[in-house]
Amino acid sequence: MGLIGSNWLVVPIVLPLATATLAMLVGRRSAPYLGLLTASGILLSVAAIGLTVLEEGTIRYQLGGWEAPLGINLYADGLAVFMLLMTAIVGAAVSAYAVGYFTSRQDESGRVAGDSGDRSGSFWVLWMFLWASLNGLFLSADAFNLYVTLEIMGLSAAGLVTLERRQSALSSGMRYLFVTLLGSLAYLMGVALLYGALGALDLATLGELMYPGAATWSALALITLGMALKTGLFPLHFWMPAAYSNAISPASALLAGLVGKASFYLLLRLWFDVFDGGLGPGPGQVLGLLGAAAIVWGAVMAVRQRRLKRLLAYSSVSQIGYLFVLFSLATTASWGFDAWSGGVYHAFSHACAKAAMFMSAGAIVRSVGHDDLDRMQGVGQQMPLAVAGFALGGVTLMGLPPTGGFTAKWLLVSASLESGQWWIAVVLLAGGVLAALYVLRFLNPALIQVKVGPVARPATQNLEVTAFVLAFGSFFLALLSAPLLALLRIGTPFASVLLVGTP
Amino acid sequence: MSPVTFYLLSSVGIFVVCLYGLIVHAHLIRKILALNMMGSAVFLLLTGVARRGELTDPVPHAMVLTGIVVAVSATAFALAVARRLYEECGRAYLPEEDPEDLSEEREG
Amino acid sequence: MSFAELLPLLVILSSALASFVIFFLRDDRSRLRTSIYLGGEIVKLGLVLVMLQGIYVGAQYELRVPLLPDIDFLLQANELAMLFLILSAGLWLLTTLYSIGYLRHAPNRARFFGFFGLSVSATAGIALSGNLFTFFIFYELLTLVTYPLVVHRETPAAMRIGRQYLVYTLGGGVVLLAGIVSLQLVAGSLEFVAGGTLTGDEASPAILIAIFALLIGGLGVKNAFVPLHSWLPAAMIAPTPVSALLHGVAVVKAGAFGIVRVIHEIYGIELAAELGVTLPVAILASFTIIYGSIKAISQDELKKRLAYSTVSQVSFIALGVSLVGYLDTVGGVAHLVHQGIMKVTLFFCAGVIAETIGVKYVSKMGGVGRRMPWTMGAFALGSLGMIGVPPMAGFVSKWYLGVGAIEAGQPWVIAVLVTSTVLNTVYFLPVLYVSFFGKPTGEWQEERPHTRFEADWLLLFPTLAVAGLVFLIGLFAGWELSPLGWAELIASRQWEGQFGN
Amino acid sequence: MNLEGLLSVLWPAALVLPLLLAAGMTYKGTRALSIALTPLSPLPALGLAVFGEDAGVDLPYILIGMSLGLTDATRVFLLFTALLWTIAAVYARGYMANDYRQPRFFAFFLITMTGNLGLIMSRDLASFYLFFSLMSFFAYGMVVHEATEKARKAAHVYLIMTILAEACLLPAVLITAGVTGTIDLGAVPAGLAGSEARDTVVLLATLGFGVKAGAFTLHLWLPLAHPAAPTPASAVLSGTMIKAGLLGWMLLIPAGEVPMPFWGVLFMAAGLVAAFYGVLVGLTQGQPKTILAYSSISQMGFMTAVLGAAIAVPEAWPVALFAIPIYAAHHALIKGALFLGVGVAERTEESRHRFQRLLVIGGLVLAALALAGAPLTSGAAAKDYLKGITDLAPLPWDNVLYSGLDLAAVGSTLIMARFLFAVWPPAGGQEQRPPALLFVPWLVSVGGVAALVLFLPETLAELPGLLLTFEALWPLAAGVLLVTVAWYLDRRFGGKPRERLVPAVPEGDLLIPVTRSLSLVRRGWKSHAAPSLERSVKFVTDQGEAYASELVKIRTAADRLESWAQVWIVAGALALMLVLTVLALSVLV
Repeated sequence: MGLIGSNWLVVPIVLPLATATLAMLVGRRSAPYLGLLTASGILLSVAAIGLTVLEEGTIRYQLGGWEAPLGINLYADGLAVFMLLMTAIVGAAVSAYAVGYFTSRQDESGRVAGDSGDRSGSFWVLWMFLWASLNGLFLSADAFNLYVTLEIMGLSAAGLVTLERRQSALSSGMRYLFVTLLGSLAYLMGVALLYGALGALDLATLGELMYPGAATWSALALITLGMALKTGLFPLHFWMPAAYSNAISPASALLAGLVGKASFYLLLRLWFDVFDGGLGPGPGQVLGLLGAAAIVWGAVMAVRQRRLKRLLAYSSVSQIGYLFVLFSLATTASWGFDAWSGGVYHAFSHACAKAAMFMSAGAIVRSVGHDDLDRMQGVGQQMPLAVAGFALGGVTLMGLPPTGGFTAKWLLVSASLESGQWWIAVVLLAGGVLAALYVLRFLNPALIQVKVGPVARPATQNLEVTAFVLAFGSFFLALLSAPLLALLRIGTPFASVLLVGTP
Repeated sequence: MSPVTFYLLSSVGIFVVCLYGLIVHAHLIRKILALNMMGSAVFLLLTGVARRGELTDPVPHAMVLTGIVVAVSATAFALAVARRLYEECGRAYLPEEDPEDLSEEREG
Repeated sequence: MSFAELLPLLVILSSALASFVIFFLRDDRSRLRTSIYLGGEIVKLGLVLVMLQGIYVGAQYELRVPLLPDIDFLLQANELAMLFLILSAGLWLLTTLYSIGYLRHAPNRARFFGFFGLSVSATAGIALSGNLFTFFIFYELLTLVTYPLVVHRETPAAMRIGRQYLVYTLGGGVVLLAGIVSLQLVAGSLEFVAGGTLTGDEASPAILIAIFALLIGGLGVKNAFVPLHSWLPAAMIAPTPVSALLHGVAVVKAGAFGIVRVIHEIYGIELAAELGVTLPVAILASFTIIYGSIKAISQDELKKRLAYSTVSQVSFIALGVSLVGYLDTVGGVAHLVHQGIMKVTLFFCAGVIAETIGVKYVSKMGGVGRRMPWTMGAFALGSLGMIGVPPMAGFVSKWYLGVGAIEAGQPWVIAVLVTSTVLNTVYFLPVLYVSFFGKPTGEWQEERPHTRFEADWLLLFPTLAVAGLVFLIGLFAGWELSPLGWAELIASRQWEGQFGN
Repeated sequence: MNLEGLLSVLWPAALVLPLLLAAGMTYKGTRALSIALTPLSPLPALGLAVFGEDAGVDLPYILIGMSLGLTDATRVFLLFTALLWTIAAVYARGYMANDYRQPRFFAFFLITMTGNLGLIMSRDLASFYLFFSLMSFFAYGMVVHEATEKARKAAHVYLIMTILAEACLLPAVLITAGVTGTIDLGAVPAGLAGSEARDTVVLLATLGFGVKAGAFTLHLWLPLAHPAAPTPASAVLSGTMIKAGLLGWMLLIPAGEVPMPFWGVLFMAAGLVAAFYGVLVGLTQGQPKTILAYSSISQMGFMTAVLGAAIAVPEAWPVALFAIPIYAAHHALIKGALFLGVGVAERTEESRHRFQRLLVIGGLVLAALALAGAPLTSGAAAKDYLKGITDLAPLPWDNVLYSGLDLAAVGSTLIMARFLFAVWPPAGGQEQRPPALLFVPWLVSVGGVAALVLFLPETLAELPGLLLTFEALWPLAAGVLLVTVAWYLDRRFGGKPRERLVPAVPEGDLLIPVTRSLSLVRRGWKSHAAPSLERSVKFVTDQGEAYASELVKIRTAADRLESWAQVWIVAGALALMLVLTVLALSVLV
């Protein structure tokens, strides 16, 4: 079992890579089917990995049998599986969405685009590369492999943004590319410093050898900078609204749902596995503070937007804040695991919800031909499913039960109160109300009835259904808290806390 | 000053200077160049690190090699995008603001 | 899973599933929709009755599913839960019949009935919650599923009000959540336990008081404590069945019910009294009672007047349970049902009048009593009940509250009761006077053709049924299965020994 | 079925039957039958009053546990109340025969009656309050029935006063139940006597029941409402319902348990003032029904004053418990006969039937004499019973009461004379007879008045001694003398002294200054308080607007900040700051 079980680890990386290559060859006709097939394959393999991890604990797999430091090691613990699962679910949904998205002849601005088939082919290639890099990133057990997957991820993501041949898409894609390259380089610099200081790349080894010193401090700072840039932590989110809103909607969904989470995961992984909680309480406080600021600032800016997709982008700025709050909460104290798992849970539920919302937004934009919030009247009449999907996703952002956002918020608030940092709890809770405000910023005009709705545009039934299903599924994520939290316990850096903390 | 320290310092110097360049130069090619140079700075550091012990450490070399591959492909991609941007809007600069952000004009 | 475990879940799901199916039916398939919906309702009512009988003879219904570390999703039926449950399930049936008549030709009926059923499910969940965590889940769900009903008309004004509604209720939810999380950290348990979960040793009194303030502050939004009440009159923009069942009963009661739970089954009346937190609640409730009544006087729009009356009346529940006495607790809990039925009656009447002859303002109600004597008769019963005229239901609550207040040594409450009675008279009697003795101000705006009855029978009959209930549950309050009798059962079984006597 | 079984059904039936008939008014098909049966509806209660001594029934499932029953005192109350309602019901059928609003009137009539009977029969606080408010509120429908401007105004005042009364009664009842821990009316006075809340309850009860009983200063509604209602309603309003207030006092005030000199004196003083005030104002009135209403105020003053003595001195309580019901019964029947007589006389005016006219005049005179306490009438005995208490009253008050009652009897004579002048049916006219449905019940009531003496709790042998006393005679004689003198003077000077001496007091007397001062307050509010309030509201809203514009400024500033952060240099600087901060903190902390 062990052999078969650990071999599963390769599948989520190799399978999309193979598909990407194949997709380049087969062309745009069959690429969607390949994509769907891959998606189901990945879902299956992730499920298998998940079950194995649940049963047997963490898995380590040496590619080709080479041991660290020379060989490439894959490592799956609860956190990695959790992220894989998130990626698989969102990825599968986006794949299904993309099939519908590219069969329609018109692009979002309503013009007939001659190259839409072309874009479809590129989309599948880029997306499969992206998926492979994401899975690789979650499973990598050494710092340099992480860099490689990070770069592949950044490049394919930037590619997805620039798929659209509009000036706005190109320029925001360009900007995104610079940012992501800069982030990767900062990360590589950090890794170089670490290697210089500790002489290892394997994460577990690095964690064991870690000592505070000039090199490790600098490495921490650089890696933090790189990941903060790539995740779009306030105030370094300057590239985000443009990139998210100008990309085509499936790409937006992937960027907002998954890519941001991957860089966050990387930071999380290094912070607690390697840097032992940020080498002291100070840096964590900075990130927590910025996270809290992001929650408020992002939400305020989201309310101020006039365009649907920009609103969603700023909402991501705000929601990312929730993730970073955990850095100031997760310490070795008894609430550490609560904070850590709360943040991770938030990543999961936000990924599903935000992807669903971008997908809904895409369907709406495609149907009405614009994403001007002030002209959304009658959309609710015309596209009830899309609006419902958006609303359900919005509920997750508000953090209401029974969405996953609620579990996350509960855990984070609980941790922040327990640690005595009640001001974080205030921000977290206020963020929920602010989220309601920006969700309503769309729903309010959209639900207003008009005598004659916007002229009927291409059928977007499939897009709406996909978005709705994802939103509806993620709506009940809180009900899965018990098994998912059990999964997260496997191999968590807070194992010691758990033994003491919970009965 | 040991050679390692020298490499380290010069690498950091190059990294910072190029970072400055990336930020202040508007022209896309300059930005791409700056990024490339930053990459080189990191490679410099890695090669320096490899010389730290008695024996030359092969791992950083492998990393540099991989890094160069990545840098090459990233540069190629960046150049392609820059070229397409130039074709689409006739300039090789990034607008400081998202053009669709605050524009009053609306599609319709 | 045994039947006893499953039953609470089934009670919640029976309405939820029916509603869910309805979402996917086309709007014009009204016969199928109605049969599914009514089927769900009858199943639910049947289950509730089975459960009621079981509880009466002492059976246990409990469903426990672990959800978060140390926190379970817990559904638990007990006497108090049944009181709220039977109220919501019973009134739901009547309100549904009424809604069918009310929305006969309106668009978006599938959505309306769907969310309506979900709201009732959420209310059932609130009733059956066995701990604050579960309570909160359903509490927030109720907020969510009532939002589409508030904005059902989909006009810009409705949307604006919907936004206000959501911000208020979510804001309250946030505060409540803060309170619940803190409580979990302090006490380690959120379960509703007769006599209170807390012993008072968990933390310093200051912290316990702060948590109490958070909990009551959060619940106070839905309970419409002044100054957190302004969403309620605004929400009257919703269709009348919504105003009647949800804003007259379910939503505000969710807050009131939560307050009952917190005071009696989280803190326990003794600890609460010891901490000195009950008096502020009582004062807040009293202030709300009087303020709401005063505001009601100046409202010309009938539904607004009723809304402010709700603001005022709901706080009697909080007042009753915060007075630390046996009798006023009974009165407060009984008022939970009494106020619900009375308010539904009044809203139904307002709806019938508005639908049949297009009259929405008190000043234009001259002659309505002659045109629609049955409806106005029902309105008279409801409003006399609100005033507290015996033998209507409202009198019984006021009696228990007043006598209990004296027994508990809080004579000032009598002044509140009397002031409220006078103010209620001032804002209800003119309505009756104008409609029975006033002259019509002109042609009715949009009169529906006069059928065999004075209004659509689907509107009229439920109205008369609830009006009859207002009278009967007051008249037969002494019967042991009346709301009052049940409230006494609750107080004696669940909270026995908490009171000094 | 034996008598007991029959009785136990009769108790609830006495209350349910009229309600059923009232419900019958709502449906066309049963309307006629219900109206026809209305006169029968008080009969069960009447039967209970006659046969139902010491019996009772408990209905624990009603309200808070209803308990019905009778004591000696309430039995008398029930007796005359049921009787008068029966008579009024028959009369009303005739009176209302041509009124299309008949069903509505009878519905209110029946429910009010239920309240009136029920409050006498109830033996627990809650039911008492229930029936009392039932009666109070539904009487509104009878007062307003004519729907004239006058009736509306009267009903309006009535309603406001009733609400105020309820506002006093509700707390009184609640506090009583709270402090005594019981709702049994038999146990309430004892429980209340020793409690701290006694004075509060007494105060509230005084005010609350005082409105119904027409106590001085609380009587504002009475001279308006009693005349405004249709005649049968006036009869029961003035005859029986007014006594409900009295009964309330007797039940709730713990007289006979502890001496309460303060309250006793208050009652005595207020009663005497009312006795004279009613007469004085009544004399100035022209409408016969208004005169009767003022007479009622005056007569209630008698009873109030005597009750006051019993409140002050517990020893007087048993006597009062005996005397007051009898006086109440006496007054109720007479007032009923007088009011109904007004209606009969109105319709007899233009009749040529001499006999009938004589009969009407005779009956009215008889009733008037009885009210004035003339010898050989029940009035003489009733007043004698009342005087029996005065001996027991505390010191200065025994004499004051004694002579007060006599003087007031003079007043009664005067006001009855005034009434007779007002109502005197003119001779001659057309051929028209009052319908039998008016005439017969009135005759019965007059007969009742005459026969009342026979039912006094005395043996026949003692009656003459009781009824033929000088004490009974002299006030009457004095009154008649005064009337004659006044009449002579009036004739002599052609009515001028009357115009000059007798000020025209408007109906509702004290109500006028009260409403004036209220409107003054309102005007003051409108001219002074309201503008300043508006100003302050405007100030607040202005502040709000200023705040809002500030908010807009902040918002645009936020927008600018956000776009500024998108500039590369700024972003770079921010990134650098982040690195440095993390570095610094990881080093330092």
